[in-house]
Amino acid sequence: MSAPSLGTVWRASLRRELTLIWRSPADIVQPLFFFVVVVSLFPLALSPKPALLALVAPGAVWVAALLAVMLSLDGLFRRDQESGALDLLLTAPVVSVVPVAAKLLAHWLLTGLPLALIAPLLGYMLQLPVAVLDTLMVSVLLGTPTLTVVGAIGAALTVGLNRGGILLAVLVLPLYVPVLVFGAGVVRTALDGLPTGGLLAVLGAILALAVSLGPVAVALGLRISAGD
Amino acid sequence: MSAPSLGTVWRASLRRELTLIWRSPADIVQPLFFFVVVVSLFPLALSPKPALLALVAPGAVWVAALLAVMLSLDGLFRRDQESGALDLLLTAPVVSVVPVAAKLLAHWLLTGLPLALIAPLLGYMLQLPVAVLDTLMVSVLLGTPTLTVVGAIGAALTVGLNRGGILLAVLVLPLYVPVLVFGAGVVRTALDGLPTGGLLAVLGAILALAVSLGPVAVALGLRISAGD
Amino acid sequence: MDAPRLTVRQLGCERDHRMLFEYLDFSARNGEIWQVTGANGAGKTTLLRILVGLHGFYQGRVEWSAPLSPSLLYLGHQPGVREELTARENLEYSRALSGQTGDPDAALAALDLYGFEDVPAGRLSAGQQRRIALARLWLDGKDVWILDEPFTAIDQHGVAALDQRLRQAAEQGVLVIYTSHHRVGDGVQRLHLGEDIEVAR
Amino acid sequence: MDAPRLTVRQLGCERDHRMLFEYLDFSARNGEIWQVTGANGAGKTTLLRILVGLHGFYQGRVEWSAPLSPSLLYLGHQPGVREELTARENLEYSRALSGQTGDPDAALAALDLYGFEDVPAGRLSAGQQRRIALARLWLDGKDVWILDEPFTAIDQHGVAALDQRLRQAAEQGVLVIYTSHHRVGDGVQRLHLGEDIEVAR
Amino acid sequence: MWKTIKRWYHQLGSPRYFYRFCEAVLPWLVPVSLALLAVGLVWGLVYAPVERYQGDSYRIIYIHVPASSGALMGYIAMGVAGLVALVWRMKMAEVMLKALAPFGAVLAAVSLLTGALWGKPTWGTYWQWDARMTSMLILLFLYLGIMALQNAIRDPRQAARAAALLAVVGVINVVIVKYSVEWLNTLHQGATLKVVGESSIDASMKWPLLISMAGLWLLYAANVLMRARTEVLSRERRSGWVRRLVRGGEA
Ligand code: HEM
Ligand SMILES: Nc1ncnc2c1ncn2[C@@H]1O[C@H](COP(=O)(O)OP(=O)(O)OP(=O)(O)O)[C@@H](O)[C@H]1O
Ligand SMILES: Nc1ncnc2c1ncn2[C@@H]1O[C@H](COP(=O)(O)OP(=O)(O)OP(=O)(O)O)[C@@H](O)[C@H]1O
Ligand SMILES: [Mg+2]
Ligand SMILES: [Mg+2]
Repeated sequence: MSAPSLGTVWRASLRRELTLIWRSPADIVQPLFFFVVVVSLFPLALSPKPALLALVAPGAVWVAALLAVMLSLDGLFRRDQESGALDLLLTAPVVSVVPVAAKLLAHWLLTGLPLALIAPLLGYMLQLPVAVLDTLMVSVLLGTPTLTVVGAIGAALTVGLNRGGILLAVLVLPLYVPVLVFGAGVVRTALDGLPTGGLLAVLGAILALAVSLGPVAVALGLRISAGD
Repeated sequence: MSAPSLGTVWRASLRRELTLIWRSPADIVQPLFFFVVVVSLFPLALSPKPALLALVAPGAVWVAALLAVMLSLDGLFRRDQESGALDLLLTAPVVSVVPVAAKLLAHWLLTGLPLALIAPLLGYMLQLPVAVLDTLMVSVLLGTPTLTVVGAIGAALTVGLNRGGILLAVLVLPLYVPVLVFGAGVVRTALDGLPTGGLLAVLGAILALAVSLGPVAVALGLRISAGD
Repeated sequence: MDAPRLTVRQLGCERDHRMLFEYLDFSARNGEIWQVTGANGAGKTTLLRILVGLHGFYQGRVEWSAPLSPSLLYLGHQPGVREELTARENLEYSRALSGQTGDPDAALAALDLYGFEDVPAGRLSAGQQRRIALARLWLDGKDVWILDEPFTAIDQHGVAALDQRLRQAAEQGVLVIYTSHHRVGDGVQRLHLGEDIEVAR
Repeated sequence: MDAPRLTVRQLGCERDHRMLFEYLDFSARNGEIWQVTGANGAGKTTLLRILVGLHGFYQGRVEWSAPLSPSLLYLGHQPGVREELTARENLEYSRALSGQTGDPDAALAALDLYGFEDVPAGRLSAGQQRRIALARLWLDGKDVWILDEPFTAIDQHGVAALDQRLRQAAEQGVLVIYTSHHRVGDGVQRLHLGEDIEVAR
Repeated sequence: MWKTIKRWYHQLGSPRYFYRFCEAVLPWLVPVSLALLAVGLVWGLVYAPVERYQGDSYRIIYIHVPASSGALMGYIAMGVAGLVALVWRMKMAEVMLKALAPFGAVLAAVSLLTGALWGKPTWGTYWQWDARMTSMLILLFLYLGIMALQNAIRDPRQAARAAALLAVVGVINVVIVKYSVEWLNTLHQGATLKVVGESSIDASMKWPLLISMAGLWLLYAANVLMRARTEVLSRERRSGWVRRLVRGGEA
């Protein structure tokens, strides 16, 4: 009988996901807010001495971004699962990778991207020299999609279990290590005045890997959670 | 008709809460694991230079402890609310502060206390001098009860809302600032070789305030969430 | 006849911008059984929560002739049973919290849970879990029972036993107020919320 | 008579260390209506999820004569309606995802949702939300309908309309399989799970 | 005196009376506040003398100080309203609490922004983790938290009570924060601030400051009353007086 074209499904899914996030703006604002708050905790916990802060800044911004993305993913599939929309997606006559990818893209556009855009401001507040702020932004820009995709695998696997975010955290944080190492590493290298091209390339390669294989893994995770 | 004595309620509540946490050991292990993972992210995100690490260590351990406690609180009342046990508690013929306080104590004993016990180990891994490790432990020991109580207020207010942990984080993290400042401040002061008695006293005073007023606020928050 | 234990005057409640009920007036005495009926979403649960003091956003007056909380046995929509605890642990906790008296094991046995006392509730069926909560009705020391859908998930045999227990308690002077979609029995007062349409089930 | 669309052989499923059903055998043809019955927890939902491929842990064989997914219209226990989206947005998304054809507005109108198309579903009543999901039955392009409790939360008038729609579809060659606690109608095949006890409601 | 306060308390506690009070006050409160603000700002930004050490950049003070103090006062007012709402279950306190948050958050943001802009010429950086700045940042977070909580809870009365509890806890927290960051993070650039110490400020600079401060506070008050009025109407829309009002009658 009738099966839709991939293009139709992609467009319809993307429109839906963007509308959904748009309708509950708290979902965009809260991760951003969390990011800002966690970054601001560091100067309070360390000393506010500019020289020390600048050294810590790349790590602090990156750890905070990572936690913000991870926490925002906790609810990525929850409401779809509770409302039964997830079953709809999994029984549809298209590979579920397409709507899943649309979901991931929408999520990144409305949470990861804002994080990247605000990262330079936070870097500045942490006394990073202005010259490395663009590197910071680029690194977050290249890193957050990977965080989204990898975290979404964890979210997919834990969607049926109402354990709160901490199980997700335990699953996902170890997987975030490579992004963290290279992401913060790029900024540190820039701070030292060294060329960052190579490291950015690695970050890009990880991104490519995550973006190409990740959605398949997420879709598979959702199937497994549904009971297959 | 019949109302129970406060002592009976206190003992029955404490036994129940401890049994509950004991039966699902994941609730104890996960915050601890999260704590360890987040602390280990720092050497990866910063550079592993011992001198820098030691400077960052007090802040890193404290920020991680704070996040671990906060995330573990997300589910503090959730299952009681979903199962209806919370309504039982709120309609009981004793002030609900008593069972609430038992709950908070049990939670701290099985999450906050383990964090404090493991903190010196993590401090050592972050190259803190051995001489300040005891100060680190004492500061976490004095700080975590406050984190539990203050965070529980947020958890009580958000218990009915299935927004995931990020709303809780947004509410609670700003309230955690004083504990963070003094907690990490104590360790920094010890690192500088200065006397820490005054700061520890302040931490203790905050603790006293939180422990005396906190449970009342938590109970009130639960009432509000129930619809009163 | 003695004074009413509960007097409700001009009670109205709005939720989600919808008036659930308005100008509700009734009074109930010890020894009476009241069944609250109404369609899904009519506000039965909300009414019970107002009566026990869990829901505070309403207009009008709810008056209990004596302080409610020492007399109250409230069973909400959710049974209040934690899956991690055994049947006995659950019952003993709620017994301690509410200050009831009586033998938990006997109460559990009365509900056909003999032999299941030490099984974690999560491993029991939905009906058995509700029975753990209902076992409180077989303990002593409370004379106002407010029960939200006590018959849900209970099989026919259990429904009969429960019905008999409610009548027996009323004879001993307990005021029983419960919600249910079941037919209203003899000697039970009916309080209907919403338009009076007979809904097929 | 043509070959069966669905053949189930020796199907068994265990959940939570309990055998829900075992040695289930039946075959269903296009144009037939099947109602799955059974007590709460008997495994009705689980059976439907096995049939549509959402639940993979079972023994035995489930065979569809042609690939299922392009023909399948599945409606789960939860209606799959997101509260943040309007009725039309919800329907249009599920239409695009499943590749159905037909006019969403007409379908919504057939379910008395005319005038509610642009209201976020969260502001509609439970019954109206389920109607949004049911509106998919008034779109075209699917000939295997698997519906979990389609009559829940629907009022008498709606139940009649839905029943008629199912019969009309079957006449046009659709295979309909649904679960329900309602009485089994004429010309509907019954598949009962669990012991055959009549449960009072 | 006490009697008058008590009468006011009870009258303003009644939504209908409160609505009439708003109707009476707002028509002049808005223009007066705007006029004061305009006078203060024009005087301060254009006519007041140039500051000896900082040149023209100091003129930001005419926005910065009113905004900063407004944000602080607003939060304290929220805490008071929260306490009243929790202890005496006064409906109007809940309404006020909700109305106080948005403008307060804006003022906190303005304070941070103007402070940052001012910091560049004076301290050479837009941002320092100075005690005042840090506590204002946290104040902004607290404002946003309260708004987020109010947003997340569907029932307006429940939302208000939850926010009330959070506001009360927050006020205690603000006090400790202020104290704690001052104690431990003393980077405060005392010298620059002393330029306008208690009495050393010149009258020609002080008056425009006071005027714009009064203007901004009154504007805040007007904003709160407007928001509260809308909220009262929405909460009381079933009552007789609102129905009459909608039909074009008197409140
Ligand atoms: C983002 C950074 C800043 C924040 C958050 C901030 C915040 C505040 C606050 C809360 C007040 C107290 C208002 C009151 O007590 O009524 C204040 C007053 C004041 N600020 Fe700032 N400030 C910042 C930056 C600056 C800078 C860079 C300067 C100039 C060098 C400055 C100069 C003043 C002065 C002169 C006062 C009034 C003096 C007084 O009342 O003590 N501020 N500011
Ligand atoms: N948590 C809530 N927040 C806001 N509104 C609610 C909430 N719970 C219920 N409502 C609203 O109150 C109405 C009445 O709900 P209530 O639970 O009292 O109904 P009920 O008569 O007990 O229904 P049922 O027969 O399904 O148990 C619902 O229709 C819904 O609109
Ligand atoms: N998510 C789950 N995980 C583990 N076991 C489950 C799960 N859901 C259901 N079960 C088990 O499977 C059994 C059958 O559940 P199912 O939902 O299929 O019943 P049903 O016949 O649809 O009941 P109902 O009439 O209530 O819809 C349940 O009794 C339960 O023991
Ligand atoms: Mg109900
Ligand atoms: Mg089912």
